[in-house]
Amino acid sequence: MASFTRRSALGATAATAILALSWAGAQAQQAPIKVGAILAVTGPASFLGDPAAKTLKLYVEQTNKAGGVVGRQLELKLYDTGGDPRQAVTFTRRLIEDDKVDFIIGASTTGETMAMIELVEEAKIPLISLAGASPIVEPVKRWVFKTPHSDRMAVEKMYGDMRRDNMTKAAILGGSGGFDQSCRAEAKKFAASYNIQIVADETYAATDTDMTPQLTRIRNTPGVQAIIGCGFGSPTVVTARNYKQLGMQNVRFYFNHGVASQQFIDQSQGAAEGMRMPVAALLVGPQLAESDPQKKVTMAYTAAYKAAYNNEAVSGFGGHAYDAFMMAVEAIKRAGSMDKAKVRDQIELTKNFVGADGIFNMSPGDHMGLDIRSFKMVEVRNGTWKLLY
Amino acid sequence: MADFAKRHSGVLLLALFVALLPLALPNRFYFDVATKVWLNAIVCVGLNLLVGYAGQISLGHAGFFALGAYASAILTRRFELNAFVAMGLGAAGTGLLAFAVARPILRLKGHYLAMATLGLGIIIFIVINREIWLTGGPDGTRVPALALGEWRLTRIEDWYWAAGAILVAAVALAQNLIGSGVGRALRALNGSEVAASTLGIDTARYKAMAFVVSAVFASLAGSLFAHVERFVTPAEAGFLRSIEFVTMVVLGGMASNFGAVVGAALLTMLPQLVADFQDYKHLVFGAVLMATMIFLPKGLVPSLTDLVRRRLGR
Amino acid sequence: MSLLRVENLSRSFGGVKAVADVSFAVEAGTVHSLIGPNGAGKTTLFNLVTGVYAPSSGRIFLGDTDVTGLPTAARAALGVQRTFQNLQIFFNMSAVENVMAGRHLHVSTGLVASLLGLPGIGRETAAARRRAEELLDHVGLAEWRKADADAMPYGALKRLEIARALAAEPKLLLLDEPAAGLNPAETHEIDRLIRRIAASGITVVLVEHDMKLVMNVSDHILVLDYGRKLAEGTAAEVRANPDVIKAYLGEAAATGGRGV
Amino acid sequence: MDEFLQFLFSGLTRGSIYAIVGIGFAIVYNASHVINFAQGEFVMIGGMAAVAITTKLGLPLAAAIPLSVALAALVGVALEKFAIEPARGASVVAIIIITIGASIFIRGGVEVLVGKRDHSLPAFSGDEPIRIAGATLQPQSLWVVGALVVIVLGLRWFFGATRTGKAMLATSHNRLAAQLVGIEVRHVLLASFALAAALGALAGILTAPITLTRYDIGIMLGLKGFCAAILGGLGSPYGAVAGGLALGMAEAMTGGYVSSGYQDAVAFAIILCVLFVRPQGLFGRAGTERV
Repeated sequence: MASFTRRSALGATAATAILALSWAGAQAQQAPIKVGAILAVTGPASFLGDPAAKTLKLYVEQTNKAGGVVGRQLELKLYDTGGDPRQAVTFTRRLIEDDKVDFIIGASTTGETMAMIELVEEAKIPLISLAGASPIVEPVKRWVFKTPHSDRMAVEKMYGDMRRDNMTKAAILGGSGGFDQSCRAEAKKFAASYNIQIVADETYAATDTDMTPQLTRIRNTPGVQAIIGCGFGSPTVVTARNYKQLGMQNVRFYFNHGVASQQFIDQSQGAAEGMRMPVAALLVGPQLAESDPQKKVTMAYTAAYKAAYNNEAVSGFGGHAYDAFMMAVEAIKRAGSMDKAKVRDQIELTKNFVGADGIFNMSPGDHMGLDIRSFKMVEVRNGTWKLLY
Repeated sequence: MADFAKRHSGVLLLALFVALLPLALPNRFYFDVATKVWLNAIVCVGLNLLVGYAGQISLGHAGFFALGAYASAILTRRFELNAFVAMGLGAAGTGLLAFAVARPILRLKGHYLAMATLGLGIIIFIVINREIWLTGGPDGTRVPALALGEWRLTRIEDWYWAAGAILVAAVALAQNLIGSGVGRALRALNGSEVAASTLGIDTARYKAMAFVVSAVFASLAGSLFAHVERFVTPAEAGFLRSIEFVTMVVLGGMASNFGAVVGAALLTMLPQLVADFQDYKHLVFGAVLMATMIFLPKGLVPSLTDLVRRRLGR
Repeated sequence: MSLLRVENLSRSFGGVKAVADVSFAVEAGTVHSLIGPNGAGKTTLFNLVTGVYAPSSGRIFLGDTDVTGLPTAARAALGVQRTFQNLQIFFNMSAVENVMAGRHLHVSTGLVASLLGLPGIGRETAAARRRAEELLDHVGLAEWRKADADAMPYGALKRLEIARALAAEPKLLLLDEPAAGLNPAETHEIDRLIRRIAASGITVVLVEHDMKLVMNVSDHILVLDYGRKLAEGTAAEVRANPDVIKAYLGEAAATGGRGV
Repeated sequence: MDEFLQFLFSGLTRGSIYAIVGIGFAIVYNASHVINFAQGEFVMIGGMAAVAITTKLGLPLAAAIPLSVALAALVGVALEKFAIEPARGASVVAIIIITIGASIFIRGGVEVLVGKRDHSLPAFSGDEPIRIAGATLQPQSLWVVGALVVIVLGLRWFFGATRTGKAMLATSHNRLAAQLVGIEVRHVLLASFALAAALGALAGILTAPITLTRYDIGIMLGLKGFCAAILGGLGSPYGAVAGGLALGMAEAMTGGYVSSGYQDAVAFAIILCVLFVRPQGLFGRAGTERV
């Protein structure tokens, strides 16, 4: 824009110069588009919120450098909830009433998102959640969207994999948060349709640092062939380690996509070997076929993130934020202005948007827009993700 | 009349402040923060009776606050009770619990008392976290709006007035109590427990009284808070929340009802002030706690009144 | 009938007998002194009588009521008041508030009425304040009425404790070394104050090292040594008792000065 | 039976950690009558510093351990010097808030300097589990339990045979008397904070391979350590050891046999019950107030 102004000023006729200047002046006066973000940057869910925050900062900056969206710059208003849904409510209110943002990305966790829904619906502001559980968009809420795959898909993917190897008896091990609970509920609900029997169900607290009591009980349950791990964060690492300590490798361990980060493998220090999980394509970007439509997007995001953040490994959670942000930007461009209702309509009309999580096709009946095909089943091998199918 | 004004000058001043403050509030978000200040202040005025006047520490009052909040949430949402009935039941239940544990707990002194109240608060916190079927677990639960028949209290500006009025009433009650024989008994047992008992003060009874009153204040504030926020999470019962309440009391100034209000105001606003430098917010918060306790151990209001008095005295 | 009767009272701390098998009676309307060297068990005896400590064995009667198992506050309600050797002033209150706290047994303490600040409570508080101010005048602290307790000198605090105890309108007043640390003029004041208190019909039990004061005001003296009763009687009898002279009074009596 | 053994191992490991943290509480309390709510943060500092030193500076673990312990001790000394000492004579509540402020401050500092992620250290001697009668034990657990034994023996020697140790003991019994016989009480206070911090840091390093470490793990560990110390009667390091082990066992058994959801509550429930019956803790002596 600056170059445009300069060129115009040097232009031939005074009339064009004045016209151009006044146009540029009007543009400069236009306030930036305010992007609200509610993320769990600290606290037990910080590994979700931290990469998401970094991703948003990175791409807001990039977008602004490239001239902004519909001629306006972007301004990021980011608040840290520490993972507490009540803080999410407080800060959402602040975003809406004090900062007057145009749309909101977040929150990181299911519980926080569920707490925010009523506020954004009332204020009629588009919200794109980065949390996993299906209740966020089922039933559909007019102003609420989400980018990660749902836990139902994760469960179905795991059950499908079990059936491939003729396994029928599973145990559930998970935490007590909203994401864990939702995953547990879906796992119980869909077990029968895959002919799978749930023979044990154990719970831990997010602060537990020793899962041997729970795992011992599962180990002593006769006939367990697989464990469905519902959870995220440090408890999953401890679980992996205790799983190895108790010598339970003859029972297959599935985790849901809440553990999809290199951090999980590194901190498990070998204990995660052989564990399986459904993940977004981003984590296995280099292993994707050249023909895969997501190849380009995932590689570009990975390169940009690593360059900006000291070679830090990418995680699926940063990918969710990337998809949310980009989808919103595309929608604003299509809407031609930052009119909240129009942008909401355009997000709902998103078709064939290629993101880090998959290819999104939103509709009035589906505010997530992913299907199970874009979920990849991977196994941990030699300290990295091995794409199975 | 003049006598009434003199005796209640502090309360009248507070009422005036509550009445005029909206002129300075730019938008609804600030009304929201001010409402939170009033609610926290109600807790602190009650807690100050126990900690400031009676000299008994409690590191578990967030537990009582959360009990009120969850009682309102659960009774109105699941059992569809009237919000005011739920609030009353919550306060009564919390008061009963406080009464049941008061005597054995308040027999303890110093760090043992700190440990026991802390333990009580944490147990409440853990129960709220674990009984997912009832409380919604770590992710909390939604709370219906405060309603009576057709009438619903939802606008934050209205809440500002409601909470403000209740705070003024709470301060007035606390001022009355402190000016009465009960108040002198509380302060006496703080000054010297043995001397108090030789004067015929049943110290166990008065400690329990302060404990129960403060628990009921906390529970009521918790109920109101739940209806304002329309959402509660177990974090309201957390250890850090308890610490926050005690710090508000100590920061504002122990044994001063108005100090409790000032402390609540400062500490409620602080997280909003530092929200913009989120990376450093813990650093700032910790430093503020340490610095005030080191440099103003008596708290703000008593330190300032001392200063003013010394100036005037000269 | 005696106002206070103590029977075979004993109390030991970790094997050391602070009070051993002590019996005595205090008649109403008298001034009764407990004397003996440091560690003789005088203060422990006060603590036992007021219920601050529980006895290892023995019984305590107020009138014909056995109060051995009663808590401190209940004994206060029966008319026992005391002061402390190590000051137990409410330093978080002003002088007049300290004395008003002493009115505790005579004001209503209903929680609801107090919270609501009902008019009756206000009237009582005003009355309590007037009575407290009178008592401050009575013990000679008129000038300190409005002072914060932590701003008052030691000698004034001694008298403040007495005023506070008097506010409770006791039948029996136990004074634990009221003259300790005071100069002769102040001690003289205390002497007169004790006489005035006794004259108003309050029974006084005094623990004091100042022998001149003790001999001046006491109707009856009990001598303790290592927790045991060594002797008792009038001032003259005790002064003449060979055991007392040998164990304790010897040099003090000889020199006529202050005791140990 | 193998189930019981498994829970026993779990309880022993946790209990040893609580015990070491509890010892820190007891040492500081003895010397200064301060309950240092920042004690849990030393555990965090130990683990996080060892992680930072091994990964960022590339030093071997053997060098990182003493460096981290020394760093924590330094923080402990700084805490005493700049936060506790200036507040001498303040009320119990004020001191409690100061140490809690310090713990939030330390947490915030580590959050900024090292980040918010979980970190972990490699196990000292491999992570091939040891099998005993059907139960399995991580070799690192043996390190933790062993460290506790060494610490207890070390403290016996320290308090029994060294001048500093004896000075600390004397100060805890009677501060004024200690001062009169020429003990520099200020140095004793500094030494006690340093020692407590060092022990906490050691616990943090030992457990990082088992439980992971993060900038905010100190809160819960601190509270559990406080429970252990109270259970043991506050002033007694050996009482804290017994208290810590008892709590660890109770937690593991509750988690295994009763309900895994309520293990965290066990410690606090026990504390309440014990204090109701014995207001001075399990091993504390009942004192009589002098009037």
